[in-house]
Amino acid sequence: MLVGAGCVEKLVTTYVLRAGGKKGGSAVERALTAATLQIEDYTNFDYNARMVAGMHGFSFMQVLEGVMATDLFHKRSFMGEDKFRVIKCPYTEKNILTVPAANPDVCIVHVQRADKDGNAQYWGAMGSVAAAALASKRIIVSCEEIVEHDIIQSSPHLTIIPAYRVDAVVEIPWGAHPTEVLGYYNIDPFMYGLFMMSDAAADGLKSWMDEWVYGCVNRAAYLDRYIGGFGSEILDGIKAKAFYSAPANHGSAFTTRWDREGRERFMGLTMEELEKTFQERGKLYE
Amino acid sequence: MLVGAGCVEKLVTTYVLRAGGKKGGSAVERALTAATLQIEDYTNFDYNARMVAGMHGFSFMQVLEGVMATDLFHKRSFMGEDKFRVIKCPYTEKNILTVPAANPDVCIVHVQRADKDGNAQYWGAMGSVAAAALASKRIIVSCEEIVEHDIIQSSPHLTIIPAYRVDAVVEIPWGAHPTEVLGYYNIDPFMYGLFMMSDAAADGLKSWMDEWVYGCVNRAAYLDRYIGGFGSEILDGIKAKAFYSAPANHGSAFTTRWDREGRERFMGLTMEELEKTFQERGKLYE
Amino acid sequence: MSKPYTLQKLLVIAVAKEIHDYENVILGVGLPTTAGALAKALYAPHATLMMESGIIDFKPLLPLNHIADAHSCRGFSYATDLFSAFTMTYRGFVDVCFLGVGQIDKYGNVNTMAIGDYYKPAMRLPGSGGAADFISYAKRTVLTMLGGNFVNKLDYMTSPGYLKGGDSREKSGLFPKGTGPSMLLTTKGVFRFDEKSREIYLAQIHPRVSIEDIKKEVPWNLKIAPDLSETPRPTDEEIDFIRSFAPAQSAGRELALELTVANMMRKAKVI
Amino acid sequence: MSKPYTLQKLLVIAVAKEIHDYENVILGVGLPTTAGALAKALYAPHATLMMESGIIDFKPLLPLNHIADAHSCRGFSYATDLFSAFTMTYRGFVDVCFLGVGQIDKYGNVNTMAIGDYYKPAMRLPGSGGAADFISYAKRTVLTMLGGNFVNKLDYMTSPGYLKGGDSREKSGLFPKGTGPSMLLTTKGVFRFDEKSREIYLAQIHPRVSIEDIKKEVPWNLKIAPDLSETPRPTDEEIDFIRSFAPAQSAGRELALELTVANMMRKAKVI
Repeated sequence: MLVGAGCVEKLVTTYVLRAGGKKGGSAVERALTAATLQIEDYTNFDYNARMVAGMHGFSFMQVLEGVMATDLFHKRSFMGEDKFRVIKCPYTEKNILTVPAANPDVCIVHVQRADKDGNAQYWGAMGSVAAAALASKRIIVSCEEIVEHDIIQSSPHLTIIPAYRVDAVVEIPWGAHPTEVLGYYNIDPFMYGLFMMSDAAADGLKSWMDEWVYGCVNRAAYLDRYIGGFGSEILDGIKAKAFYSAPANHGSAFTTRWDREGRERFMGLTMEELEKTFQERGKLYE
Repeated sequence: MLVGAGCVEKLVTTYVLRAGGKKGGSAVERALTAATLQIEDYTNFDYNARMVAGMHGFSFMQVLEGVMATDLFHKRSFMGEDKFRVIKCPYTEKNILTVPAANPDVCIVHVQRADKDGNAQYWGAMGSVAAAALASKRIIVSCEEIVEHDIIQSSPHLTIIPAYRVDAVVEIPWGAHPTEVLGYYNIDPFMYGLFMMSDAAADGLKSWMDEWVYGCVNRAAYLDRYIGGFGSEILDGIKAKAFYSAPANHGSAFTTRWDREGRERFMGLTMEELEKTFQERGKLYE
Repeated sequence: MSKPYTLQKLLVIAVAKEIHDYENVILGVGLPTTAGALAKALYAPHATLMMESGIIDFKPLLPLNHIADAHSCRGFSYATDLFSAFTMTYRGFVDVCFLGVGQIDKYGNVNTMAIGDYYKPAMRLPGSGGAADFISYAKRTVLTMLGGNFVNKLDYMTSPGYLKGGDSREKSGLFPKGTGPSMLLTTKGVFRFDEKSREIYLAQIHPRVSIEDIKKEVPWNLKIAPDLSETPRPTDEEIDFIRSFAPAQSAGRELALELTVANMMRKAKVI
Repeated sequence: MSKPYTLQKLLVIAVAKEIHDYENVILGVGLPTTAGALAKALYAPHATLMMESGIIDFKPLLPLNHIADAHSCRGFSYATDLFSAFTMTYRGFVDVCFLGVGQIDKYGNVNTMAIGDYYKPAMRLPGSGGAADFISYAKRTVLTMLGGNFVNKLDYMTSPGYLKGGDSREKSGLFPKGTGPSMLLTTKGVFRFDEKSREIYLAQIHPRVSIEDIKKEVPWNLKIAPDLSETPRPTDEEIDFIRSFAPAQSAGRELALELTVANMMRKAKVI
């Protein structure tokens, strides 16, 4: 969509969605043919490895050497020598293929839920979501729901971005529509189909964007236009049913050093007895 | 305990627990003084990085270069040159400190729950648990509970080891005692205290092990001896209370391509109508 | 006599039979997912099905929309990330994976990048995605070519097959021993690779197809297995499973799209 | 006049005041955890408290038994692993961390490895743990030395302070600008580091302690701040919090152990 809108001069990619099969096309293909776009191709793993390097603050990451037999390694565009470099393993002497770190300027990520501080929880296919966000210099979290902090605290294994990394958090129900959010809604085959059909030709994509991107002042306007035009039945039909994860008990035996009788659990004394002992032993500063 | 039992000749470590403070001691200190043990020290991160490399099948991992200013880098024991090696970043030319991969022969890991296939779920402080297990050539999972497979399937974000990596799975309630398992029980300060006091001297540790390791034919015998000797009140007192994670909805809108009226969701036809269409279009092979 | 079936069903079954019980399997979207679901239901109940997006050990209930589609199953056993899904393949834990093909050469090298010049293509194909890394390290790779071509020289080599044939893949030092493509499925037949020369040959032929139909699509003198057989007729059980699991796939892409568009026109209040 | 207090409470408070609101803080076990809990309760409610084991953003309800003790809080915000906890520090996201000290030299370099020869030690100390990496990359490091010594030359350099003083840390090229130890707490006083020479000096002195008491433990001519002050008296609020949160710590290690053993003897049916 960004390529179609002319926002992109150079693209580093691993996969280009093609609408309409052989007879169709894509914004990327059109831009390449028109020479308005330069492209650099990696495998999914290689580009992910660039973000994993960036996420950890490393300057490079080792990747899988099989790619050295392919044109992914040999054919290079604007990245030139820095697309891949080969080093020697200091322990085994074998050739190690590497890629440079990537630290995107901004990552906008849509998740299931977050708290108002920005702790973002996501579940389902992890892919490279966490690496893409954490490698980025700024992170904007949009979510289906902003929930209370205690929901997050009880389920820390679902959190993929900690609050201190997040620059902004926004609650946008149906924020991924026409694509899907696990536990909230499925892909909307109708709207997604409309987009794919329009993407097959340049003027089709433009008119789709005029109506559904430029023509909507905000996300609420987009949804209003959708429901006004097509009714709410499709949306109702793709809402997720309940299938909840088996919870994990994060509980411990007690949450204070003092037992029910007010005695310290290790030493067996009440606070008064303890203070008295301190005084007897000359431990107290007046 | 392994060092105290004379099972270890060479130890790669990051942290040596010392019982009894300055006046106390440790099995490692005694073995070093007696020259029966060689030791190689890393930081927590460095040793973890060795297992992360092993987990991913890499031959080395880059680590944080600050250690180059310390004796961790300069003083080496049996690993010699291979403790740390320095390479140049192929992109930035800066010095990169590296450590070699570690792939332990066996990892025995105790977790909260697993299914009978070995999918192991663990929650709480992640530390280096997953890397230690996944880097290892063989993995033995012990767990507080073996649960039904559907419990695991509903909460895949708690799984740290997939079944296909696991060689054996064993259900052992109280399997971490006298240490703790989040959501099951706290540390047992009494038994842990006994162990720490005995560890401060060689003969103390030996008599503790004679009683609690060699003297117990299996884990049930250990627990029986404990309860027989000390009563069950301490164990009851350290059992975890309930504090369950907020569940994640893994549900979707539907789980079959056919709607309630028996029509295919995209094409709007029943199976009979569809087969008829196939026939009309000459698509069917008899 | 078993039930009538579509060609698409035959293709799914041919691929599904490449999945053996207890194997670890990386699926792709489309035909491989349906094949994986079929194998898990009928031939390989203990297979561990996986998607590179980190969905490990799932049972597909619906065809997946994309590699990260967790809506098409009811939970899964292990949520890992893309990085670990590939390094686990690198370490040799994946038995079989499935890749689509745009162009293929005599030795099973694959192009899924571009037709024509890479920098200014006549047609831009999807790219590598996970393909190049999976075919490098999975023990076996099953290739499916539903709309692509056999060529003497690839316009772009995306995914390494047997390189220049013979032992050239092994000798390159880049790939574990014994890895590489094990089969190619097209709409006309099933192809395999000679153990020694690593040249592709026709192993099975689908019903209603002649050897000549196939040969005229291959720009070299295609070798034919001496024991060439016809792709076996689906059983009722196989047909019923695919009918129910993937009705749109049974129809084939063009007919499914036609019927879907017609249905949407009926349903939408406005278009 | 506020309530009476123990020396241990004074120490906790001195450390807690190094945590500022909205900061990211790596805690250690013992005094730092109590200091972190106190700071979070009274001075720095928005601080993000973290353990290197990957417990990120927690509120301690009890003193922790070890760095991976998730029993001492009621959940936390983000479960990450040890690898990421350190690389996040490497990237500069940690404002302050806390390390214990066995030996310390004039420029804040620290030994926590061994007394005597490393290979055959008179006393084996814990080792590095997370120390060397945290002091390398956290913006500030607070050192606590409750049983250790000032020495002219460390028996082993585990954790890098200001190396040879002056700008030697910065010039080494190994550490981000502005990082390094910011303070040392002992049972007798609070020490800081000169902005230029990076030499340690006495900044605060605890009640009942004289400058001479401190000087005789330091084998060089220790510098004293011109504005040397006495460590401030705890407030009732601070005393009450520590009394309740960490009663054993308030007692000090030896007395707490004595009382605990006595209590266990009473409770156990057999020993």
